[in-house]
Amino acid sequence: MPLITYRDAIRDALREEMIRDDRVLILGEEVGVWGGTYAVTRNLHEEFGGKRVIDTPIAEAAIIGAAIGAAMGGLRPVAELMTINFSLEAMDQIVNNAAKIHYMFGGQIKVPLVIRTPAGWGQLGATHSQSFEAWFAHLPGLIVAMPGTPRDAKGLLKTAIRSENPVMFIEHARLYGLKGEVPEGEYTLPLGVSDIKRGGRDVTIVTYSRMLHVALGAAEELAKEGIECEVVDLRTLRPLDMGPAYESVKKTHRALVVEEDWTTCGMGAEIAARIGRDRFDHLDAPVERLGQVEVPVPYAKNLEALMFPDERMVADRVRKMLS
Amino acid sequence: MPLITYRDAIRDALREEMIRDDRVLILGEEVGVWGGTYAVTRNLHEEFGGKRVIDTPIAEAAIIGAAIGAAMGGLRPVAELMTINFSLEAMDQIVNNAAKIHYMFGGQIKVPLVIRTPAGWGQLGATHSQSFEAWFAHLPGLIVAMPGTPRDAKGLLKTAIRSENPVMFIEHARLYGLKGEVPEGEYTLPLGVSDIKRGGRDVTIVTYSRMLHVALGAAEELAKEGIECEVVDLRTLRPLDMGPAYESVKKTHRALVVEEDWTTCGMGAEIAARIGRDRFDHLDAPVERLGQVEVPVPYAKNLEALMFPDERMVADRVRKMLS
Amino acid sequence: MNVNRQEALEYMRKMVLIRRFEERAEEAYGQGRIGGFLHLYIGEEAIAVGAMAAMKPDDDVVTHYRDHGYILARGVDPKVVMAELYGKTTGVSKGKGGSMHLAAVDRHIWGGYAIVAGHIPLAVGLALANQYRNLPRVVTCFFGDGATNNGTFYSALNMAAVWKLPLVAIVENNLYGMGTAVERASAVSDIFKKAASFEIPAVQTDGNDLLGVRDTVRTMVEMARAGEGPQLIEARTYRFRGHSMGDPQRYRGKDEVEAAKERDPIVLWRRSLLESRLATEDDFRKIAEEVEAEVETAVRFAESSPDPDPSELCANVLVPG
Amino acid sequence: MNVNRQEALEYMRKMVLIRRFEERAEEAYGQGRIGGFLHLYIGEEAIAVGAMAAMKPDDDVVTHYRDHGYILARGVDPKVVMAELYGKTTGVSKGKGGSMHLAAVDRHIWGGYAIVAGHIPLAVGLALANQYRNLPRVVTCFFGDGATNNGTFYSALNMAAVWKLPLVAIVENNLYGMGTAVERASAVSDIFKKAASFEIPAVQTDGNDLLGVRDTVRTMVEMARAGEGPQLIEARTYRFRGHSMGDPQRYRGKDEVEAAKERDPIVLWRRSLLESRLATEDDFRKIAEEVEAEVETAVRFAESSPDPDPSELCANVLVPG
Ligand SMILES: Cc1ncc(C[n+]2csc(CCOP(=O)(O)OP(=O)(O)O)c2C)c(N)n1
Ligand SMILES: Cc1ncc(C[n+]2csc(CCOP(=O)(O)OP(=O)(O)O)c2C)c(N)n1
Ligand SMILES: [Mg+2]
Ligand SMILES: [Mg+2]
Repeated sequence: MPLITYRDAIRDALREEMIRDDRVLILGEEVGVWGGTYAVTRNLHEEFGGKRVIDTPIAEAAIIGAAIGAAMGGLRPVAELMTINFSLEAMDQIVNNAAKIHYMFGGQIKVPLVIRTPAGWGQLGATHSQSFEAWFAHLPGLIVAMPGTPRDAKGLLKTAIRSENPVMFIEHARLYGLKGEVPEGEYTLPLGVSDIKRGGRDVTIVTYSRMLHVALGAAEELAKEGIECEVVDLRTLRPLDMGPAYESVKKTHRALVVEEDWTTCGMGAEIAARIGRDRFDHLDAPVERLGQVEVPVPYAKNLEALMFPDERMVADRVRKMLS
Repeated sequence: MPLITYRDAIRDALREEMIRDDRVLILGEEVGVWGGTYAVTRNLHEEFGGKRVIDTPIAEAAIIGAAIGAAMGGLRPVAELMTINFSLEAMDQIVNNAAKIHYMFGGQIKVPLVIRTPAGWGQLGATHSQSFEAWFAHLPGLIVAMPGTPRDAKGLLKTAIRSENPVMFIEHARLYGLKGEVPEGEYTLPLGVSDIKRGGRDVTIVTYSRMLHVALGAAEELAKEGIECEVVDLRTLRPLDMGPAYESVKKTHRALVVEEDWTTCGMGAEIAARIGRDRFDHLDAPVERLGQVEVPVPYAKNLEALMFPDERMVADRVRKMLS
Repeated sequence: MNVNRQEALEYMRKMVLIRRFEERAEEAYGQGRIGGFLHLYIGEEAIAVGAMAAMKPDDDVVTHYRDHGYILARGVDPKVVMAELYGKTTGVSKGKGGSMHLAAVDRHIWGGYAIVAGHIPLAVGLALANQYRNLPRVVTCFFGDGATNNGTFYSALNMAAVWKLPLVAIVENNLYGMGTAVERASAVSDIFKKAASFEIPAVQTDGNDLLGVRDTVRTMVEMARAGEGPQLIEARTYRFRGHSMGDPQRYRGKDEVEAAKERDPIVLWRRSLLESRLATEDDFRKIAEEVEAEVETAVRFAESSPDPDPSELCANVLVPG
Repeated sequence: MNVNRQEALEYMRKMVLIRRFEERAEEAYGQGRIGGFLHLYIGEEAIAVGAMAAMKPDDDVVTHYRDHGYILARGVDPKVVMAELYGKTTGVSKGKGGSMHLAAVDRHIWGGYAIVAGHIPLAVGLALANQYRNLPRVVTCFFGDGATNNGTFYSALNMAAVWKLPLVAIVENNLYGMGTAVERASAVSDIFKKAASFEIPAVQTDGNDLLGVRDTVRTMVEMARAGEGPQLIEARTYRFRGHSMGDPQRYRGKDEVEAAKERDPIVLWRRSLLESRLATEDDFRKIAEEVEAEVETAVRFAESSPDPDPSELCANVLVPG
């Protein structure tokens, strides 16, 4: 299988779906002439023209609202929010329109919309380094995907674009350059199915997005010490497929959730609560969580480096859980 | 002690603080001439005038942003969001400004702001029946209070107004008419301290806001069967004081969280995850959660009645936990 | 008058239908049969009726929560509208939406929305879809004076203007947003002036003058259809009832309300039909009787319809598959 | 020219200081000593310098992320500003804010903000506080052309207009919001026209003409101080560098940028000082040398300052007590 980047995998998915279905269009800030601030939509404007790749004003509420309206009106818009931080400006549209219109009008209206947006950080400061996936995962009526590999990103995005439902598709700025194997030719992956990315018997690590790689790195390290971690990649956060994690815990009796977001009321809380309840009799130790330090993200590089879980921290926590 | 309503207790807190400190002002939609759509600010406009009780345009981002700016500039604004649903329009201001300005500028600026807003429902439909406390509790830099009784509401609101920090003060529309004992004369209650509202030995129920009363009602019922629930009222959701719940679980070995919000990534997830971890050895059964059915809130009365936990559902769950 | 007898009576019938429909809804609310918020359109009927008369039946409509008028003016059966207010399974939105969320997509009524100004971008998006698909449909979007102080109004219309979308924004300036008089909330009270920010055509019109509304809307809708981009209409009117049920109305005097009723759009239309001899008192009596029966039928239908099945609670969250 | 020699040289010194400061910051960014986003103001210096010269030292300033110019023009020591860009504990915001979040509250610089238009309501609130407290301070708020398409710009200024707050909004129209030319994003390209929605005084001015900016800002600030409510200034300018570091600038041609440089505000000011004989080449040489030394000192200071102590990570989340 060819090795391509997460960025290219996403672009390929967009391109293939745009070719396949002329109802698919892209809109967002700098998606066109600039080619996307993270270069995800590069060349699509040239290829498909300004009617299908639309640069918008800096007005996130209007962008998302217009994308919802366009979806209602028979198109299949893929709206890009330049970063997930700016979703805060469009929150009412996402929560009250995208996620509710199908229900509220008794099924009369469908909203086949994808909102693509990267989480991420890198000395960007407190307002530009956030990760709100747990907020979106809280909302009935929305599907939330957060892929960690090029293969998953491409397969899930294609499914998201074909879905009749609104999908928050959360990418990660620090993954765009990551290379991975992606099948040649057409394929899709189902939304709402978790995936075991590494087998193991000692501890179950449940994670997603960029933290998948941190977890895999830690697992690699730990393997040298004879500790075998099973790494479960959620991939979709709503609907949440706990099956593989539950199976895994039956075997390992120990679970650690690794997330990049603040832990309080985060994804890890939900996962820990579910495992704690549904695998109560299998647990030999409490479900642990590892996430962002609970402060706004500082600019200074040395402080920021303390903010997010890294391989060492994950490995240490696993060791502690086993000791 | 006099019996007064939750609404009057809040109004008294506002009034006393406005008399005490002329930097305190109120702003929001319909807080002035109308007297507040839930009549919380009734008569304050007459008493304090339009300079201190300010009607605003329907522009929540501007209201909250202006309140933050006013707080930076030396005032002590109490902004009212007519309902918590409209906080979605002000989300960027709350998250990126209110909660971060103190940190982001290295402590140079303080934001002594209170945002008062009711949660609640009652055939109001999907967009007007939400409860986002878990979202706010997710955010470092913010204090989140959600009182369930007139006494707590008054004492906590006074502390919130005097606090140097931004406080989301979440009320409940269906509690405004509730009467309860409120001390005569001046008193305040500390933010970040949970409270045991009923003692018991069999099951710990952790809850807050309106669900406190549902839990207490269920506890009453259960007591007739000899089941004694200890009911912990969190009162403040961030910072989250788990002390009383932890103590309680040592004794009961069983915990149920009751919330009005959707459970996925809600407060209950956090509480269950914490108890699951920090009281692992004391639990005889999994921590259970009871919350809103995970769908947008429908208008039809009969459907809406199925949405939220009631006394019967709480009692049933407790019985099941003990069986 | 640029109207024939048949049209004239039809307009009257629709205005009276909306009026009586709402009076009965008000009653039902008092009896606890309708719950939540109920925003009456009484006094503003000429706008919905005039606007619908100006549009083609497949021109799209997006509205705010004060939305009984539009769907009835479009000709949707009052039965299924009333049933929605009652929260019955026979309602347009299966009882899940209620008064604020009326939609009839088969009639291009894309819904009432309860978040002030939050629906305006949806209208922009629908117009974008129509433009993209080369459909000759115009989208009209209705909202109040208060909504024009919200940023979403502005950012959405700017976008529509830049993209030259076939959209007509119709601002019903009833002088208040809840209890706040327009001049206490908006730096300009003549709302149409706000269009200057987008350099789009905008006019102010008397919202109680049925024909004036119809002709203005027709002109603007056809301009939009001709590719001239978005248009804005400010229709000045007055809400005779409180904002919603249970509004103490401490923000305005009884006399102000009574004075405004002198310009009741139904009275005005009646007067001009009599003056122009397009209709007689008999016609009006007949309309009143027919409407009375129609509304009675609607109420009966709503009352006798079943509640939604409990299984509906979890249906329509996501499209299956 | 309505300027004396001392002022004239001081303005020049400040423009050159901002220019050289940013050129050095750009270098440091290339060396990886500054991270994240870095938005250069090069080409727009006359606005910050002209505006600060027009204001009183305790007039409040709220800005967006392209914010090096204002704080240096206000006279804050370049050392602590550079240290902030380096993320050092000696920085104005203790290294926690970085380039986009410069504040110096003791000098009434209330911060740079990175969310487009999100800071405009803060300025409204500060102005409300000043009005409430009867302080004779005016708030100026700086932002770009792109920000004026965002609803928050609109709802905030409407509020300021209704409340007649002492606020001057200064729009730096540099013709682009990132890569989007103003006419591709805004229905009106002459941004000052947007003030029509609020009926507030508004003017367009040449943002590269230092004295023009100063005098316009002075007029508007004094009107605001006199209780005439908010004012809007559109200062037209051009950004010589990319939007931030690493901007491929595929949205504009090199010639366009080169042509714009003909109107470099420093060159224009230099020319008018020479023409009016207020200054000589010697003066400029001296300024260049002094600024060079000052910036060198700032860089040294930043480089030799310590990183924030790890304990700082958890400080300042909440005010203790
Ligand atoms: C974002 C938001 N804020 C506040 C409200 C509460 N609210 C409902 S209607 C309304 C007044 C709207 O006034 P206007 O736009 O003039 O329309 P009218 O009701 O007069 O027809 C308000 C404040 C809301 N629904 N949404
Ligand atoms: C709400 C929001 N959306 C998008 C961005 C990303 N962004 C940063 S600056 C910018 C362009 C702003 O342009 P303009 O207002 O003209 O200011 P300029 O950078 O030209 O000075 C954009 C889109 C942001 N920071 N905030
Ligand atoms: Mg109105
Ligand atoms: Mg610009």
